[in-house]
Amino acid sequence: MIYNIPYVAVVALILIGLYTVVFKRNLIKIVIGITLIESGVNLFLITLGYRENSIAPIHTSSSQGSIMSLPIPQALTLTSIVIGVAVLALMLSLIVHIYRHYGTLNVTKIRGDEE
Amino acid sequence: MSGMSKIVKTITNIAFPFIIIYGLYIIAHGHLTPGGGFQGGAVVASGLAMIVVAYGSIWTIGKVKEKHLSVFESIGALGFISLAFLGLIFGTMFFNNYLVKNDILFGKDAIIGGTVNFNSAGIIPLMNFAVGLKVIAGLFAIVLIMAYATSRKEAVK
Amino acid sequence: MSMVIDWELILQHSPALIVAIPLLGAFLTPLIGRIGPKVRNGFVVLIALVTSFFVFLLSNDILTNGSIRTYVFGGGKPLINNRFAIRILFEVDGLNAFMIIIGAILVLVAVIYSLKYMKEYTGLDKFYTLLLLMSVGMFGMMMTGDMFNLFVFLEITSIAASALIAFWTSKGKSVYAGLKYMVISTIGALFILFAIAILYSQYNALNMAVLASSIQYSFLDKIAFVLLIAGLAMKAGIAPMHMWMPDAYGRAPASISILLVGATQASLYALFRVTFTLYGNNLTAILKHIELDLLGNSIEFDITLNGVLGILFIALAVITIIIGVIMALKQTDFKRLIAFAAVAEMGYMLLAIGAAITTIGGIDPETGAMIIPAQGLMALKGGIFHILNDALDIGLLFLVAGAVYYATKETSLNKLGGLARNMKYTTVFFFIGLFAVAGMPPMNGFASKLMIYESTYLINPILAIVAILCSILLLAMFIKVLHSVFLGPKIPKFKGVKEVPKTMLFAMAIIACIIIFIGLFPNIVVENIVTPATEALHNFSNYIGGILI
Amino acid sequence: MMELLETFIKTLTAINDDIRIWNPLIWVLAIIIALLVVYIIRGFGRRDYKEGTGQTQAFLSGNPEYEKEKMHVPGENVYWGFTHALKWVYDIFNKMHTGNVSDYVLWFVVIMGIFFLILGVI
Repeated sequence: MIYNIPYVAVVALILIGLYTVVFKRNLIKIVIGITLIESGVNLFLITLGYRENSIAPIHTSSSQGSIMSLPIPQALTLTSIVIGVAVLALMLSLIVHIYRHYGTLNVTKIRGDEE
Repeated sequence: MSGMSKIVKTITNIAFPFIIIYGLYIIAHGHLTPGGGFQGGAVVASGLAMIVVAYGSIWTIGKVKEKHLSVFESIGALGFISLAFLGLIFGTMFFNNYLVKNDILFGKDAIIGGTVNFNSAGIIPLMNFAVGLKVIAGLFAIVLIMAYATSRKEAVK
Repeated sequence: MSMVIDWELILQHSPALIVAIPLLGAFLTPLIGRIGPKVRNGFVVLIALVTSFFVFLLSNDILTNGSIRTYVFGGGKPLINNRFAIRILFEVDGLNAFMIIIGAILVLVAVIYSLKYMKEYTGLDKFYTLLLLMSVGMFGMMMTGDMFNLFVFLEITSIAASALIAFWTSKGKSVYAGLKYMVISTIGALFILFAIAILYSQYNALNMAVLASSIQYSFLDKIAFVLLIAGLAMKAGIAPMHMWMPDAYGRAPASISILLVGATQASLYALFRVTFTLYGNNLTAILKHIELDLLGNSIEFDITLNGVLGILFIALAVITIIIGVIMALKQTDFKRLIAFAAVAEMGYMLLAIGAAITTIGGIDPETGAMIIPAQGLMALKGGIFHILNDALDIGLLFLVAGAVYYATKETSLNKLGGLARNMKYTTVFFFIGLFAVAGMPPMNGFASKLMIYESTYLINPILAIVAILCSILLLAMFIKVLHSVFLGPKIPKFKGVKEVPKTMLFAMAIIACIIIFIGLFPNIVVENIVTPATEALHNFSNYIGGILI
Repeated sequence: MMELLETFIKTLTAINDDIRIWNPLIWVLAIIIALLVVYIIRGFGRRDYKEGTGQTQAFLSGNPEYEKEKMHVPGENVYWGFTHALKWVYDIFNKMHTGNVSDYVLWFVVIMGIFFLILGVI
């Protein structure tokens, strides 16, 4: 049971993130929601690689006889984090520009493209 | 963003070298221990971001030009991609690790259970250096420009 | 001296080079841009030309020989002791070759068009860097054989595209459109990553071919399937998740709109790859056996996955076509109108593919291909063919809209008028695009749409009727554009308008020539390019076998 | 090269049964003939037409003709009848297109939910 807690956390993080993106009207909060979803997915990937009583997957220490966690999900997570940083930086800088133009971050007040 | 109080500046001055050294260590040992170009670069960039916070973005942008940062970033990316291209020329495939088992540079084979040998893993440490350079320049540029852009807004108000 | 060119070696490495050369070019552009804008422009065109050369070389080889080429990054074999070693690899079969041809045409045209179109703006070093990065992502998505790699390239495309949509930062709407695109594509991509993680957790593999051979369609696989389909459909602009498309297409610079068409179609390609290859073995799986007792007659039938999925796709496609066409008819912004037309065109492709999916009768145990009747095969061919035609037609129309914007700085249909006298060539290109997108006989749109009409009529006549009616509406809406932009009396404000520069006309002419060629000789294109792509799609066992080489 | 030529000739002569595309070259021919017919019909027109006289003026129920610029129908007014008749459809669709990024994501969640229901339950 205790090993299922991370999966519960994954689902909770993704749902909270989706809720934030859908129902919050502030652009910064929407970005926070996206990062929450991202953390959820990253946590899922990391959890997949975990093995009970495992050690860090380092090449030279593989002779100690103990189990290693899977390194590939960790590599995937790292890539995902790097992409997440780029996305976050881009979105925040776009939001800076939006704030300059409209003077607000409320999505209902920003006049973009409708209809 | 203007600078913060003298206490913050002093603590920053003390902590800054340690953070930079730690980040560079993570970059350099990326092929041996958990870590690598991105992680170490992020540590170094956070150290630099601390400077931005303590001294203010306007002071910092007077010291570091954004253009130079983007050149460093390009060099980092170019180094990465050209190492991959060299794999095509000297090795068999794109991204081929042609330096490994070559005994020239980073050419030693990492022995399982043996002592940690810095001189191993072929092009991976070189790629880590390139990525590290790119991440340091890139992340610092992002933090600096965003801080500068928002501080200019404050100044206008 | 004689130089012997080892074509086989070049062919062997070209999958990597198609991605690597634009990547190298992207990072060199800011450095070369310091020398001067002309040198940089020449360099970018050179990079685009070299990339297209490799694309055509590779596609020619694969489409004529019907072979599959795999490229393992870093070298080594993908299989060690019959177990798949985790390696990043590109696998290029007929469908991939078909897609990268579209990508190459779009990238080449976009670069040539940008030279003059973007000339007066600052920050062009970054513009070209991002443009090349976006093409890297696009080509990568079209060629990769690895699920996680697909996600990475998807994100590269999204980030570059979002920055390019918001390139005109002085316009608030452009920046907001860029942010919307980023939010949408990030959320879509994260759910795709979640699905990939679910698949990885079960089969311990990321390679598409290995996954395809081992997927069991368990409950977790179902979840992954739903997440993948929904995420990729959103990225492909299928209604009612299409709303980002008019915003992004309409606000981006015209040369970026045309690349966005390519990026959208790369997502559509990924959608087809997931349904046909990744879940190919399970596509004809029987989900439920139903026995009904109706007035004494017992009726037995099976609900298969392909039936349910096909109907879902068809329903979405019909909604997409109708919403796209109806909304486009009332638009008053030139580019936004074309963007809604692009939504409708996306629906046509999904309609054809969905109709084809419903007809799949099973999997041939000997060849490992799907058993598809003639009308289903024709629908498949029509759908694939339409991907090429849509990219060209919508692309040409976007370029025309960009040319009008370049000459008049105006995109509103209410303010434009009477430009045909001043912009003769642009008007001709618009005519070609108009006929092509509406599916009028001598143009390429007709050939593929006819195949879609015929096959869907055999599968279900109502679909064909909807498709034809909406095509007529497409024609009507572009007649409206023709009337309000090009015809009518000269508006005093636009008396001094001149024809756009020659490089822009040249870029439009490239697409127009291809459109007319395909329109006049569709058989050549269908036999040589579309048929191998279709074979690759339904004969998915070849793709699985491709990594064993 | 010969193969290409053969395909070309095939395109000219016959409709490929396998692909069953209507031959576009015949269509081009038909369009040319249609244009020719139009030109001939035009030849039957009146010869006493002169430019610059009262003949060229439009007759608008006796109302004076506006300037040319004001006569241009802007894009919004084209197909006014169609959009007016389908107002109820447009009301629905306009409500869908809010231009709000949260709603876009909501649609994504809704569609994903429908997929889950259909593919998960069956």
